[in-house]
Amino acid sequence: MTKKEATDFIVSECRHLSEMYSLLILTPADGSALPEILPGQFVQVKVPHCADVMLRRPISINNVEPEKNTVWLLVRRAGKGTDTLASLEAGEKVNIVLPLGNSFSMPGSKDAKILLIGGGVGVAPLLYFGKVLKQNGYTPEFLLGARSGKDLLQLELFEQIGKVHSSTEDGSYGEKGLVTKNSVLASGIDCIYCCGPAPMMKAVAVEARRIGAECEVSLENMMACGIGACLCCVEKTVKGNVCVCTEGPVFNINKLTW
Amino acid sequence: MTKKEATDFIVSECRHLSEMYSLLILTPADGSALPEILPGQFVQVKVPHCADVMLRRPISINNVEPEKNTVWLLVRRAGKGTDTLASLEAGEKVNIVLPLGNSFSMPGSKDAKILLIGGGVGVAPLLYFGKVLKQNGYTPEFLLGARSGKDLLQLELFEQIGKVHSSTEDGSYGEKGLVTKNSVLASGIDCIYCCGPAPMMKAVAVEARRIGAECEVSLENMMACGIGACLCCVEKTVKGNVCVCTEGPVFNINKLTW
Amino acid sequence: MVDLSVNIGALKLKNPVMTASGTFGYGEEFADFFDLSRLGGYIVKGTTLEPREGNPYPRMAETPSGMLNAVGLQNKGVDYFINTIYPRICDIDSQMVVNVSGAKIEDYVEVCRRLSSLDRLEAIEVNISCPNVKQGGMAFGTTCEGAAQVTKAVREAWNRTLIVKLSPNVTDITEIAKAVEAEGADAVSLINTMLGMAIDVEKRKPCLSTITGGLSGPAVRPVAVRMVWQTVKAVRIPVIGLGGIMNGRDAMEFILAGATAVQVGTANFVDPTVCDKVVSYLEDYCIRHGFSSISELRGLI
Amino acid sequence: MVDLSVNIGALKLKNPVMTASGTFGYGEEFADFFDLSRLGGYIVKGTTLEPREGNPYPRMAETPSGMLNAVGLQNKGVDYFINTIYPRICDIDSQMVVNVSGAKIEDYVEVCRRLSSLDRLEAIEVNISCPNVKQGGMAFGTTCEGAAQVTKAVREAWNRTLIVKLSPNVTDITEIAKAVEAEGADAVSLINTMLGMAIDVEKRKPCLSTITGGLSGPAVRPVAVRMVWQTVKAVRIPVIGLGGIMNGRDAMEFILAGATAVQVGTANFVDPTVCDKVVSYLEDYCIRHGFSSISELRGLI
Repeated sequence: MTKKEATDFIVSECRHLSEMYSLLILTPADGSALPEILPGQFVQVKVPHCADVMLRRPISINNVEPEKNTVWLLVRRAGKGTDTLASLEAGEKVNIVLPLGNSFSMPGSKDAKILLIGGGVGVAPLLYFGKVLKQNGYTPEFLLGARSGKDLLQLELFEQIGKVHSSTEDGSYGEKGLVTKNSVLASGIDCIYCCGPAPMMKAVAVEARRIGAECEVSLENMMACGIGACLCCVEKTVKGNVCVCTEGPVFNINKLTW
Repeated sequence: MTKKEATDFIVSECRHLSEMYSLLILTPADGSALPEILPGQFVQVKVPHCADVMLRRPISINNVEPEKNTVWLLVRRAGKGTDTLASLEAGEKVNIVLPLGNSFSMPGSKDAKILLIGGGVGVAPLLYFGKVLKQNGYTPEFLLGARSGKDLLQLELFEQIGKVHSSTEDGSYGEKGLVTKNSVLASGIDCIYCCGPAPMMKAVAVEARRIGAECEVSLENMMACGIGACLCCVEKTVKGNVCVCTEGPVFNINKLTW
Repeated sequence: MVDLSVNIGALKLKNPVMTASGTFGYGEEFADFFDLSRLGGYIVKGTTLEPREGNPYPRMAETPSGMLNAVGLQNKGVDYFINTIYPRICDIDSQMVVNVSGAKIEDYVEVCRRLSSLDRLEAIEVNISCPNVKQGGMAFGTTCEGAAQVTKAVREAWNRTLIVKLSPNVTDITEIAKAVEAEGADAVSLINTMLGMAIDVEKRKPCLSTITGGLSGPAVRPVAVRMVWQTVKAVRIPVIGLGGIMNGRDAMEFILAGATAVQVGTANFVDPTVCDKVVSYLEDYCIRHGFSSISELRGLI
Repeated sequence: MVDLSVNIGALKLKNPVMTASGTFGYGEEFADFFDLSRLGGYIVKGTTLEPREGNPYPRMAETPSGMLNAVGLQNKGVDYFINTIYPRICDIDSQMVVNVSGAKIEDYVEVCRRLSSLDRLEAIEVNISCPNVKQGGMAFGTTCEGAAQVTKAVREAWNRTLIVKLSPNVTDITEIAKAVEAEGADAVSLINTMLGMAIDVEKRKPCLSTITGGLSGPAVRPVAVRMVWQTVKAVRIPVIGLGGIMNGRDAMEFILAGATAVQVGTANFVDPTVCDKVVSYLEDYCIRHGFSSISELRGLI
């Protein structure tokens, strides 16, 4: 397993995708090479100069650009900590612990029909995973869900990787309704990888079982340490309570008690 | 007494006078007129976005420019709070409670020989007081002390108001030694106004008594509220413990137990 | 229109927001900043039989999300309060509560006796939990016997609303609360400050002249909310919650834990207008969540 | 060259910096971040006789300068530790200390008996102060009788260094410390977490599945420093200080208050390399202030 490290990063760019979402593009401050990062892994970011925020914030890895030595973090404003992160400016320094957690497992066969399902900020890890799948000769497709069309993030980037299906609650883009009702699920999917709000992932898990597809989900439990020391982020599994930060964040739904 | 207010100010300029000192020039964010501010009064500044700094920081008023509706604060980096304040950038917003405390009292007669003695950041209130004295037909002179010549702050501004004497410990500017040994004190001073480190003010008080001059000093006790509610900033006086924030910061040395 | 009014025994408050003793002076210090009639009540600083000089400077140290203080009940004594201060502040359109402190039980009793002459004073808060005085103070507040003795004696001398302010520096605050309830207290307020200490490592000296002092501020809020929640389940009298309330959200945390009213303390030092904002927040919260009265939210977890 | 070594009973530490139980896993979780041999000692997580699943999620909430946790002693039990974990970590060139927890006194004793087979284990820390378990835990730690009983029983089953970890949720921690000293404890460590609580006011639900949990972090440091200072004056055995140490300065605060060693806890979550930095700070401090050994600074206020 790659050695974990606590490294100072420099914000090379902070793109405000919407009032809720920002994309942070970061590179190691000392110019050192990024460690190997697997799709599905996450980082723990120390929030700089922010009163009342002591603990790091776990953020999943949205993309890695080896050629530029940068890592992308998609930040959703959910409180003081993430607000501060989403408001960082180019040139600012942040300390990051990485790489953390396990990763999505590769599909059994190259010609498996693969669907990556994302909702809200949950699309973040799927971009990087989709890119890696494609690089390895797989043909991933995406199903992205959101409340409304304008909430669909990084669409153009996903489209560069594979076919994109989408569902919006108000029908303003793609099919109307929840992702679990999207027609693509009826097209004989073999492997599903899902990241999003817990209710959505649970609904996807049910659907996956129904259509007999393999299914992995990426959980976002609250964390303190991110390295398996505090035992705060546990999820109940068939093996009992396990740390999402070390045994996860990616779990095969058969390991969960959903 | 002027009504106190808690007002948002905008930093119109932050001049870094040295690695230890910055000058903040602030104006009310909503464009409202500054309240009447007397020389010797201070403000309580809420330190923005700074972890571990909850309480406001008391800063004496260095200057007021009615024509520009700005107030000057001379900030000495003495910890996290003042570091953050000294590093503010133009355009940033800070909440300030003002005007606080009493003020220097005017000399009895216009032809009194007046000496304003300042050390370190203690020179701050003397600039504004000197300006007001001059405007009212007095002829203030200044005695500024520092470790070395480069630590003497705002010299040119003081010189625009009145004659400036100085003492530096290394003799690199003005007379060598402590302010209490400066020859100007032998020139028949009637009124002394002093602000600086406690040991210096105590030495000046002794000297004032020796030469029979009236003497007021401005104290810098640690404070929480700044408005006489918490009773934390007390100084022992002939009347017992009194709040420096309301009965002071300016005291006639005869009121103190020095 | 939301009903924010609450009752503490016979004491009627227009809203649950009060100011904590020793953090709001006599109210008048804050008159420049907001309309004091917005307050449910204001608790004036600890008053003793004789004038007290308090402890030597330094009396304060900032700590992470908190502050230590060792003021030591500096005040000019009950007679000065009655003759000089009360006339100045008795017209404020809000409930005045005097915090009564003492070193001996007889002192508490005598202060109450003298305060009885003030017709606009409907309630007192008896402080048996001040950590910054050598005798009395917290000593009474850390045993059921001591707390009961003071309450019993004061109850006989004071027939209007009696609030007893409890110390958090105990193993089981519910036992102390039950003891003062049994002696006739109309309400309990908690928590007073936690005994703490800070050291200047460069000087190798304590930060306070008294070495130890009282810790307040948001740092202690989780302990305060827990103690309020436990006490509400242990007694039938109203519980007034305080400890690190910095904004309306924090105040609501105490109300949801079961507090009938709250006191804002240290926050007054950080933002002299905070109490006004807390009242607005509570009203907005009720509207936003569809409650017609603040009482419906009490203990709603 | 500065001498940072200290002794806790017969236990020799190369420096006073240890890691607090439950915040450093089994040490190996931090091996990527710094050389573990830099540690004076590492205290592995609370170990019980039987495996424990701990409490349901959510188990953690962030509070001002602190965090609440309600892990509830999740661990795989003493036999798993002995057979699987100990062999993996016993070669770390630092003093290993196992934190022993239990619901019944017999459980504490049996865990100690089994741990006696580990020849590289020179010390245990007995946890009589966990606020997150229904039986035992803090119940033992909040009365002199309970604390004495556990200590007495464990003392008979464990002849190497015995540290007892005390709860801050008491009226007078020095009484508890004296009680465990009288039963043969070689040292006391304090403070464990303070019982606290937080509420999500928008959801009107407690933040923790257990409602209450243990508060740790810099918020509690002033209380911890005060209790260490009081305890050092009350007992003759060494006192290990912990509670909100985030950096070397904070560690020095405890040493100046009289602590022989310190434990870094919550800070490990914020900066996994913090312990390494604390050791460096202590050495630099001694040089900067002209002390040849850390022991000269102990209690120097």
